[in-house]
Amino acid sequence: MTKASFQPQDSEELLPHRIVLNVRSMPSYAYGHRSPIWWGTVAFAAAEGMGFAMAIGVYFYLVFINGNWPLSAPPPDLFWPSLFTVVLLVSAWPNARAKRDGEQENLSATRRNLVIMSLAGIVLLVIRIMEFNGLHVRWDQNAYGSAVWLLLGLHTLHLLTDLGDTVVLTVLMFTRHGHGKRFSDVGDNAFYWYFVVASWLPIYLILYWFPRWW
Amino acid sequence: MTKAITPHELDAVPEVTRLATGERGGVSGARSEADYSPDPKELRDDQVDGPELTARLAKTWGTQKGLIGALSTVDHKVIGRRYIITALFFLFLGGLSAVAMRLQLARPESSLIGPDLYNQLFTMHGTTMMFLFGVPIGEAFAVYLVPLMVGTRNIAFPRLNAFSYYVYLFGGLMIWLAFMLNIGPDVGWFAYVPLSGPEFSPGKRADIWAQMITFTEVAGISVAISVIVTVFKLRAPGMTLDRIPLFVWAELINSFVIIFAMPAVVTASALLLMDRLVGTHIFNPAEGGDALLYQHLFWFFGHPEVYIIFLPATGWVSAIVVTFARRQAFGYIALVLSLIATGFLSFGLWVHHMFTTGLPQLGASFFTASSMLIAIPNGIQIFCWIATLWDGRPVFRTPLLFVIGFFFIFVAGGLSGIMLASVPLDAQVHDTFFVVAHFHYVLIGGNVFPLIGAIYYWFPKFTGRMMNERLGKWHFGLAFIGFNVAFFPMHITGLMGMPRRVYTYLPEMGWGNLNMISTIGAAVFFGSFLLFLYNIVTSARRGPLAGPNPWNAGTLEWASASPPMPQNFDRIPIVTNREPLWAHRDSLPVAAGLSVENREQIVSTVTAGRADLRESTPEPSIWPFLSAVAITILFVGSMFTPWALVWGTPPLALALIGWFWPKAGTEDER
Amino acid sequence: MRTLLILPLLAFTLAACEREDREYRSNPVTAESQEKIALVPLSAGPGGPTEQRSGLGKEYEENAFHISQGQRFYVWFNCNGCHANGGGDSGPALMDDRWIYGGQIENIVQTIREGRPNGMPSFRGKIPDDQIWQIAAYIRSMGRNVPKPAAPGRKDDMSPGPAEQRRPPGEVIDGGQVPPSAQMPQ
Amino acid sequence: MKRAFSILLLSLPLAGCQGWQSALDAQGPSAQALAEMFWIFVAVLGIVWVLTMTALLLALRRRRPADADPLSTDPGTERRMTITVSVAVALTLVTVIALTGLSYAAQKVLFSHKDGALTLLVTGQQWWWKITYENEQPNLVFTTANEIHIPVGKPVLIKLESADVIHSFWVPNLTGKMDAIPGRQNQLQIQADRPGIYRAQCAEFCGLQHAHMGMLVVAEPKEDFERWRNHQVSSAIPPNDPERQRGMEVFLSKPCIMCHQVRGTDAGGKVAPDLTHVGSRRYIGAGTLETTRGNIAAWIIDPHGIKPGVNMPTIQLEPDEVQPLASYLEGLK
Repeated sequence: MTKASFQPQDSEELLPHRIVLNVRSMPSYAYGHRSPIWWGTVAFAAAEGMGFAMAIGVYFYLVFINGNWPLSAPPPDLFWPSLFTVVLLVSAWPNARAKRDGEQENLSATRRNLVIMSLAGIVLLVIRIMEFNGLHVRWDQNAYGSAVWLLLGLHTLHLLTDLGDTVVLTVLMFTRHGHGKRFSDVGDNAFYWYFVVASWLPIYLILYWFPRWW
Repeated sequence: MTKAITPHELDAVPEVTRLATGERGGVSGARSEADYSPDPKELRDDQVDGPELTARLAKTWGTQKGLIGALSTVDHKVIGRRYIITALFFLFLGGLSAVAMRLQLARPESSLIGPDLYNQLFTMHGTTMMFLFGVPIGEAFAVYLVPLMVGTRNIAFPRLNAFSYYVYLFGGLMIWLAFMLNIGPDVGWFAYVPLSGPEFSPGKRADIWAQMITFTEVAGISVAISVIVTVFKLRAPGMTLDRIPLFVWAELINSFVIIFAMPAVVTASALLLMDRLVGTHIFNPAEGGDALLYQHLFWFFGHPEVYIIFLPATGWVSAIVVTFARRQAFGYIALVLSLIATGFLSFGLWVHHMFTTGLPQLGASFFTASSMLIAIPNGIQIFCWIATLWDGRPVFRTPLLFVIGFFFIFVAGGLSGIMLASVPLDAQVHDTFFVVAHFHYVLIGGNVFPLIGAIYYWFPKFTGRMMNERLGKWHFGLAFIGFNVAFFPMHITGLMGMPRRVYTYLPEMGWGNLNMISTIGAAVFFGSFLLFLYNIVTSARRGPLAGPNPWNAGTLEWASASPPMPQNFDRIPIVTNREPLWAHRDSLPVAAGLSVENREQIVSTVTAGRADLRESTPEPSIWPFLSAVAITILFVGSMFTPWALVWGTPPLALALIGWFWPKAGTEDER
Repeated sequence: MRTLLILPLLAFTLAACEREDREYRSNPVTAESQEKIALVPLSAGPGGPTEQRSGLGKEYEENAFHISQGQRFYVWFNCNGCHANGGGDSGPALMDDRWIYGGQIENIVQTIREGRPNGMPSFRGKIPDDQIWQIAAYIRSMGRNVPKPAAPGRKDDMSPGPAEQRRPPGEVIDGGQVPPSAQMPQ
Repeated sequence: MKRAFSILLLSLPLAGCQGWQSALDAQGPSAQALAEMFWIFVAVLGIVWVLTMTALLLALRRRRPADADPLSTDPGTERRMTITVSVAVALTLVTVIALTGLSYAAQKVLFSHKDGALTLLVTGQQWWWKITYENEQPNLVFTTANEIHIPVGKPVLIKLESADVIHSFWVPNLTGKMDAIPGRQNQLQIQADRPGIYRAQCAEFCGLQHAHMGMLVVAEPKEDFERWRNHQVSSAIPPNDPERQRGMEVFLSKPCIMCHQVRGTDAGGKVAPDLTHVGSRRYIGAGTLETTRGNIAAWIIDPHGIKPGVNMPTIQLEPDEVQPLASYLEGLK
């Protein structure tokens, strides 16, 4: 019952050290899954992906409850969202280059790629505004409208976040901070953009094609 | 103090050997060689030793003095300590509200507390216990202990971690401040629509509840991600997957459950806010919405939530059982697998909270089966712990007493849970005091008892002083008796027909005596916590000094000083066994070569735990705090006008840019 | 440090908003409120008409619970039978800024209590005084003449348009035209 | 004191078996099945608990020598413990499967609806129950509140709807509960085997007065039930004594008529309980007060003192109006 029964180490001091490994020569950063930040980005993408899954779940639950769909509104226009999808898919190419050039620590190419990505984000944002105009339903009209605005709004939020991230990173790359670990950040930003692209594709089908097929 | 390495020890850590001999995995590319060669002027920990090394590292890793310094700190121990104290503070507030409710229910038709206040009280009680205590306390212990246990110097993403603490704190303060201003939510911790919807909950009360969810969700997910990455990437070299302490496993799986469960509740609360504030119709049946959708979303989170509260407790129990049984854990693999199974299964049970909503019977039956099935992984854990104790030499100190209390209470609660899993039985006892009794057995038995054990256990690590053992035993006795006297009779009041969430009942119902007993028990239970508080305060000041490892435990946190220095370890330990301190009794194998002047720590590979990088971790910064302030303004503002999303964003964006903007010469994080 | 925390808390509590009170037991219990108000801001002589307000109006129209109860009673007592959702039908609109008999809450209370020519019945003795005040407070919220945080959100019903809380704050112009629809007895 | 306490504790398990709102005092076939199943679960799970705790207590003996290395394990012990734990897990699995099977069987019996002798539409409202007896003959359809009469031995189908928020219909003595959810209709079948008065209470939190949202289910022989029904269908009998006539005048001249209906008079409000036969009901205020003249008067004078937040307003009455009004209402048998 007393401390004695623990075979105490008696000493109030820490164990002495015995060096068995020297990490002096290890690199101070890396790319992809070797870097903690990559795992952080993946985890955030997982949580946000779960958010998307929930929102999509809500949409289909409402379809299931109502039977007829869309509720008292014509299906949304196709032109702008399709344009959006095309631009978004095309943007995957400069994105891939941004990641590659970043890993090769090519500063000028990375700068160019980031500027392109920022512009692409802004163009997409403009198209997105047109997209909202062509929904033919307001969020406060009925549950269908609410679900549509929910999904589109959620994706726009991610678009905005990544655009902000890209712009800040672009600015950084043009300052004296454009070296070393920044290149790793470019890679993570590119990864996040893939998430924005990947999460859009199901939403595009659900919002614009599903009501036509249903 | 440093000793040369022997070939024998190298065999024990083959991965380390390979690293030490210069093998390097990963991408090869056009990276400049300059990154590999360290700055020759920089002082490294293979150049200094002893007290000088300790002092220099402490200076590098320390928290600055003053208010700004305190708000800028990124030390996981400082943040973790605040997290734990804040969560315990909310536990106390939740307990106070419970005592108020028990006083009201002690007699039939009591006019002590009216229905309006009572509804606010039970909402605050549930919300506080679940969101402001239950989830955060597990994460708080993870923030403090996981980096120590995996043998690193700071949590991954320490600024995110600091940010999450402030968000959590502000969210909790917001809802309690609102309660004091008579804007406390009064719709229950579940806030079912339509009662919490725009038509039946006028004013801001339900908005406060829903927005508090947003706060805790942001905080909860942020910590969960930090913990996951800490466990994945910051483990001490040599800590392979099967050498991870059970506590760390529990926190890891808990963090995964949080990441996948929390988005559901934030979806529910965000949709509720949208319905309430901008007029969407998601939950409005007249316009194509549905009230039950809310329940699906809420319980898709709400059931995993129970395990979010319970999983960290399994970690506490495992740690305490192993240390006090003086034997390594029996069935380590089985314990880890059953933790994982619990995590997965917890997502397949949510409908058992909705058995009385008239869902199709076939679907309901499926959830009966899955709900009963979760008894299996939990059973495995219980049996493995008992087996560990069986073959051990139990030392009956307060932590172990509370764990024994946990067995008695939690198993009873788990078994009454099996009754609730049955659709027909649930139809009788659902939403009665039987359920109240059940989940208090599960949650207090499954979380609070292990928690108190954990506090007695780790208190010397946190403060450097032991807690009073005599008071601890009194505390256990009072808590155990008080708890059972308070909650056992509720099984019977429930079966006698007393529904939950009633502020009073008629004298002719015959529930008076049982309720009076419950109230007396609740008072005793609450009293035991006052004793606990007294013990904490006096022990923290005058308790006997504890050495680094007062319990002679086996895991790495006991290899640091009590309380730990800011750098945790002077050199990063190398792990060759699940219980490193039991395996290395005379000296600790360590890795050297990290900077003494910069905040460097070792990044290792995910499965093999092989040292891979020496990455620097962020310096203290005020920006996470400012970002938390900005996001609080945005969240609170958006309850009053959607335009807050517009004018609230620039300050937040500025704060975030300040956060991520690199300081000259040092590196940062996401 | 601790006092620093307590002080703002105390200040907050003292300034606690009345907006969220749920005053279901009107006090004094049975008396009819006495308010002296004018229909239009015109009077013989300088200085405008003499008015006497009890302050009860503010208590009702700034309180979310009262407004919400008013919304309930508005339907229960069939106000929507003539005034629809506030847009007016056989009775005049209630959500615009024109108020024939005055648009302050005291005017509306009086209108409900006394009735008005061309179809508005008197509800004196039919609706208890505090419920009249609640209904009047709700009617004030239709043109968003009440604070936004107290105004109701959407109902769990067919949606006629943006809910009261989302309407732009309105003005009150006393002395309007009786709409053609209300001129002839229905 | 101590003894009184232990007696109380001992009497606890027994107390649950009786009561007019008790799940264990089963008065109908499905409540009976549920109660039996409950006791089976209690027995099985109780044994599991006792066994586990015994194992725990036995495990607390010190078997390891004081100087043993905590990392050392004895292969023999290890193997025996593995076998024991595996057996325990297997037994748990068997228990769980058995209980699941039992649960399915009971579920099938419970939710297979027989043809009902009677169909009721019960609408939950904040905070009372509106009850409509449906019938193919329109003259047998009527609406009442907070008190259901059913014929003994006959299954009765209850359709559940809600007028505002979610409520839950629960008569523990007869069967399990079912929610009333806005925008949906749920169904439930109840049956009483013995005549008696069983209390029901809303079981889903529904706002301020969730605690006072009760209802009575009166099970009576078929003849009594028929008599009751034929009376409920009829309009209120006009009062013939002067005091009650005065009460009726008061009733009709006061706000009462805005919400309440008394068939056969001008009072036609539909948003509050139908009072046509309120005097024949055992309780007023949704199971809150027994129907006596004094209670009716108290309820009218200060409803918020009894049921704070109820939608019944406090109305302006002269002192000499209260008594006649209460008499009038009490007389509405």
